[in-house]
Amino acid sequence: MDELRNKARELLESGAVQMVIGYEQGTGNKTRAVFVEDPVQVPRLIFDSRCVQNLAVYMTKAEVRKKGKPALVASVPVLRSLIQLAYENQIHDESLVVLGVSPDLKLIEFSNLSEIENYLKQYTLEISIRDKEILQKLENMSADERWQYWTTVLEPCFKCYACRAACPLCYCTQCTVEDNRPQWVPVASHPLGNFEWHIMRAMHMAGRCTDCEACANACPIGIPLNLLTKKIVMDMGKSFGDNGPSLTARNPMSTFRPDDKENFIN
Amino acid sequence: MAEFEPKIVAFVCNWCTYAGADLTGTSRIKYATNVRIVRFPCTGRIDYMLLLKAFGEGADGIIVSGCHPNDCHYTSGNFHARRRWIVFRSLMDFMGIDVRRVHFSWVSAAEGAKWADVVNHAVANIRDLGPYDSYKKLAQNTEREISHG
Amino acid sequence: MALGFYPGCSLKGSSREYNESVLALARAFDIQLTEINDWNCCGATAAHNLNKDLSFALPARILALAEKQGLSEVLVPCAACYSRLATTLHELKKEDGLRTRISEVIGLELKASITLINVIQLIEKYVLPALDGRVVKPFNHKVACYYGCLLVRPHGILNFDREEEPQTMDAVMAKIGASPIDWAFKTECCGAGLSVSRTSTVSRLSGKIITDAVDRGAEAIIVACPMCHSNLDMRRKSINEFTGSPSSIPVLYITQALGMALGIERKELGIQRHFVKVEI
Amino acid sequence: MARIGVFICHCGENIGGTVDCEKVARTVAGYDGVAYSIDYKYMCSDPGQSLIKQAIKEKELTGVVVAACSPRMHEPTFRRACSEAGLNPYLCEMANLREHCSWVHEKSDATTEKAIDLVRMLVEKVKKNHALQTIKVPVTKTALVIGGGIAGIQASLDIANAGHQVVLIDREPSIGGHMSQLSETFPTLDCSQCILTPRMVEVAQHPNITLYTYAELESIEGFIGNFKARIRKKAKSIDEKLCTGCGMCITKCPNKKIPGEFNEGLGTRTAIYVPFPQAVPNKPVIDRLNCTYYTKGKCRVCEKFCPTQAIRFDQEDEIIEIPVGAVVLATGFTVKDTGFFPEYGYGKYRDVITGLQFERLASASGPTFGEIRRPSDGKIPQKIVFVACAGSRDPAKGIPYCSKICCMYTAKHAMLYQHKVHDGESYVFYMDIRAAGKMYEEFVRRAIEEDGVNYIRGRVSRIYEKNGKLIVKGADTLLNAMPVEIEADMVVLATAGVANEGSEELAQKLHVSYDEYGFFSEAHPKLKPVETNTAGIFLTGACQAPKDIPETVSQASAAAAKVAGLFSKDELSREPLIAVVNRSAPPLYSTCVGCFMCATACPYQAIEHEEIRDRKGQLIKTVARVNPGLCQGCGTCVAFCRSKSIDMEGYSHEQMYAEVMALLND
Repeated sequence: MDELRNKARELLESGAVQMVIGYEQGTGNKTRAVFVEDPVQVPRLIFDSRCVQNLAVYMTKAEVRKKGKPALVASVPVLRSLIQLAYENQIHDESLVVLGVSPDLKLIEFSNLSEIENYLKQYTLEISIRDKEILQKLENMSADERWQYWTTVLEPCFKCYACRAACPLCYCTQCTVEDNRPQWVPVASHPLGNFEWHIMRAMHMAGRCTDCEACANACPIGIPLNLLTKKIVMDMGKSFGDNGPSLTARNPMSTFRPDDKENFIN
Repeated sequence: MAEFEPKIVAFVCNWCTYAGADLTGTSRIKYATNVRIVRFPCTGRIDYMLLLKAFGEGADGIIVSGCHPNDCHYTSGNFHARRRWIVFRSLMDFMGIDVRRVHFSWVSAAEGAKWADVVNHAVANIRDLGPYDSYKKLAQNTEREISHG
Repeated sequence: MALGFYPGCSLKGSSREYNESVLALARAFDIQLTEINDWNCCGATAAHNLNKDLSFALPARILALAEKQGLSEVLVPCAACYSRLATTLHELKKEDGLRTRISEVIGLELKASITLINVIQLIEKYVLPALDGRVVKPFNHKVACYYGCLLVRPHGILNFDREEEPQTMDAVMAKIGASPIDWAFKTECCGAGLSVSRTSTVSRLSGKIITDAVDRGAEAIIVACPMCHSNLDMRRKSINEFTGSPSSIPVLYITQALGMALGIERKELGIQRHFVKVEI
Repeated sequence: MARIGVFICHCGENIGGTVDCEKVARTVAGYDGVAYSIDYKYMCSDPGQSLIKQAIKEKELTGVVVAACSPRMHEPTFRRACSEAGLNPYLCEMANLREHCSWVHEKSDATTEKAIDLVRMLVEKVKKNHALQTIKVPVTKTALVIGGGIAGIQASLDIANAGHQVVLIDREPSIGGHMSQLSETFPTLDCSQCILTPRMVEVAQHPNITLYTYAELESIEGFIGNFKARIRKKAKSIDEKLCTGCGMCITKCPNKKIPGEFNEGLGTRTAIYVPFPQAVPNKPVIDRLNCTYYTKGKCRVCEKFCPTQAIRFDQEDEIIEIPVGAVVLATGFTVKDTGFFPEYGYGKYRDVITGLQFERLASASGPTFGEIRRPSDGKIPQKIVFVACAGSRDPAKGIPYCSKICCMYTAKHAMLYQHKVHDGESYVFYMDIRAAGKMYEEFVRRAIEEDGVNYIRGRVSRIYEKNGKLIVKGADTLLNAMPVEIEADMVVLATAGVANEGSEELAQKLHVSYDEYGFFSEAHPKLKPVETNTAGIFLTGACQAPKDIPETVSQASAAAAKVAGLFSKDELSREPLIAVVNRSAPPLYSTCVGCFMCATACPYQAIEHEEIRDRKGQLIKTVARVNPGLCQGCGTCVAFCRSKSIDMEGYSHEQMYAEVMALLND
């Protein structure tokens, strides 16, 4: 904690960064993002197991960018997102200073993104056993049961797009749902539209999702929509050996192997 | 009451399957009338959103077909498509969409007879499955989008 | 170091000296060889021409027994047995259907998980690494290493050494002070398949092998196969009659040559059993 | 408001017999946006076409749907008709009522219903069409020919004679390639160099050809009509302008024992050398790996004796950059050496040689001045064995394919041997004799019947040396596999023709595809034999697959014709049906977020980075741009782009969407 604050202060005072993006105590037992621009505000910074929001999302926000170079408090899931963003040309070494926080809450300093990439090698992206079981349970259902499940689960969605806003990788300046030539996805939140939105979102995450769960955490009505992306992450691993973000090569959906296996094309 | 006639949309590539279907014609091989072909330059161009749209608009079944691996006119469009289908099909299945209604195939420009088989097989199979009511129900009371006109 | 051991019929009969020298070598480098209980004929070389299933069933039973005994790596000194077992193992691994069928035929569970090694592999793997300082009587003779047909073929299955121009035996012999000659008959046929039915053919084929080895100045022929040995050694009389240029070049198993270099008693290596006196 | 004209063709009975065309016309007329709808017996006929043209003018149509045969058949016809009537051709679409409907269904309401659907789809699509202009790409009328063998020479001369500039590069010090090494050529037995060298000289003297020998392609970028090639001119260590090619340096060079490449190692050369007497250019280069000065730091004898002071020890490689419009790959092939064959002695027997080495022995300019003498002791072999298919057609140990030329040159070799060694005995081991070609079979028969070459159908299992003889063991499969053993003095292996070392790297530099053997792949095995999958890059000769001289030459001329065709216009126009990344007003500029994950989806490297800057040159954002010269219009990137920022002309999101909707909403 102190080492984090000290580092933050040092960075701000030295002018190395214009802002530190981290977590502070929120209302109730919640934590929330804080943007510290003035060294005296540094004490607001905290970090503990409750800090799950993926701060990498701010790296692509224009209003944050125009404030100058930030330092970002980043736990493993956030680090993954940063690497993916770097691969997608959204950030580079000069874009930010990373204040890494290890799972045992130690401060780790990284001088560049490839150091982060190396650090992450010990945490290769894989779906947790618990999640695997949940997915398995769904897969064991009959198609109709699954249909029932999803239509019921997605029915209450009212397209607030909090999931999109919370996802560091949903940074498109114009999302396909706002594209009306043609209107790919109905604007209104009716069953079909909801369904199409969530399928499309999952597909857009294919080979990119880092399973940070920000989307599900953000959903105001607790739709387990990260099950879809988890399913995809798992498929990506199974079908194409994808094992998470990389600075040089993670693009399973726009690359191929001539011997990709499939059992449904006649 | 007449037998159920499924509505089937076929998304095919221009160079192999579309040409193959032309050959079915020139060789006067007969097949079921239920299929309407939509012509794409390449399977690589086929957008999975269009499959959803087809179901949303009341299709009972879908055929997706293009060049055999290594035969792509654009060398690799079908390889990219194949990956897309692997992921998308698995996701559809995971969400309970009836993947038995989506028939994928490779049909080359020389396989006129195969095209007829693909269609007849799909039609028979989807006729057995009956109309895709569950999806139609989902689509009900969905106001029509402005951009059709 | 513990290994499974499948001697096969030759080593129990016509080639006892091979058996003896293998065991002697094993002792010298304390390698425990556990013989497979109740082992049966490998089916060489007739079975695979007569009945495919039988030709798989016989070796399969041996493999199954070895598995049952909990053996993972099995030494098969006889080249013919080795070839049959390896071929069977290869087919069983390739085809699950065959595995289950054969396992029914022999009435034994069959995982096809065994690793097989021949004598040369044994030497490379367990002897050479421990050889330093053990050679007391360098085998300083010109030798012709004769691999025969079964040791390196079919390459697709055994993938051991270079099928047309094998080198491993030569390398081993060089290690114990011998100078292997470059000759042309390393993998030519000795006529084993006809050693009973058409002895004249054996004499002709084996004759050429011996003549070339002798012409190129070899003082001994080194083998790793009972068939090769019995043809070149036991049938020497008729061979000599056939070639008309009698030769007394001895034929040694590589294990015997090694044993001699290590200073193991000649008797322990069964050298005295040869028809052609070993005077080196 | 769209004003679409629909024209339904009966195609005589072909459509009319099965589909109720009037009904289709009537129904379609009712759709909104359809201003005119009519059926007619033959739309492709002159009256049919003028019907369309007339309607376009009179009804002021904004789009046309012709419901007739397959667009793959008549789309060009009707699009031309439209443009003649002043309507942009890309506002015309075809509904396939024949191949996809009338020919595959019986006459029935269902069939007519389908016809109506098909037409409606296209009506809805064409509403979303917009006028397109064919893409014009400027063409640099210079061709880069890589490889100066007969293929490259022929291609260069043909292109140059068509009046275009050619840059010919060869990595060797001289052009000529393998053909210059050959003695006589089958089936006419005319001397290879006699027919080749005049061509080589012609290349050197041709005003339109720039020749760089001892040069290799460093890198290439760009696209059809607009490549930029960087060429490495390896240091020859001489000043070519001063050098007169007198050859003094060569005679004086003390380092004379270097095995010569041109003689396939059967002869020697000096460190400063010309590969062979008729070399073009006939000026020496210094082989730095073998030159005593470069290896030991002293000598410089050549420098002392050079009458024109042309030696340049300090010369360095030079990289030159040249714009070219087309590339012709003519890098040829090589043959496996005898070391590849364990059963034939791993190359340890000096008198077991390759066919190419035999060519040198048989050649008047060779190390033995055309006498067949064996390498080991220079004796004339009395018994010689030729082994065809050495490595070819041998999936187990060699190459699965047939090297194609061996049957013929082996027959030639045997023939030449018999002509030169009258009392000699020659044997040929073969699998099959493949002598398909003009006068080829006759040629082989002549070898067998007139020159008494012994052909044995069977393979050679082993060759070994025994008291000065090469024992060749094989089987005669025509005498039910009877073992054959020949005591030969010399053996010639017709070793497999294989791709050049490093052909893969070259292919990757040029983004052309290559097969599992390293040969370059043609764009279509039958219909595009000299094109590659990269527009503007052509191939010819044995770099595509082993082939003989006549075939190579005709392929070279074919490639040249393609290049000349490409160069015949100042601009090349291409179908505008390609992908485009959208552009919009500031501050957005484009919905593309520049993730460039589409780049790997493009088979043509057509996706470029475009930097959008403000007036001060400040970088605002980097977005994707599709290079219209490279894009072939597969649309893979379009379906991949998450934000739908890439769209495709002719198959746009709106068009495909409209088709699907039209199909289902009724």
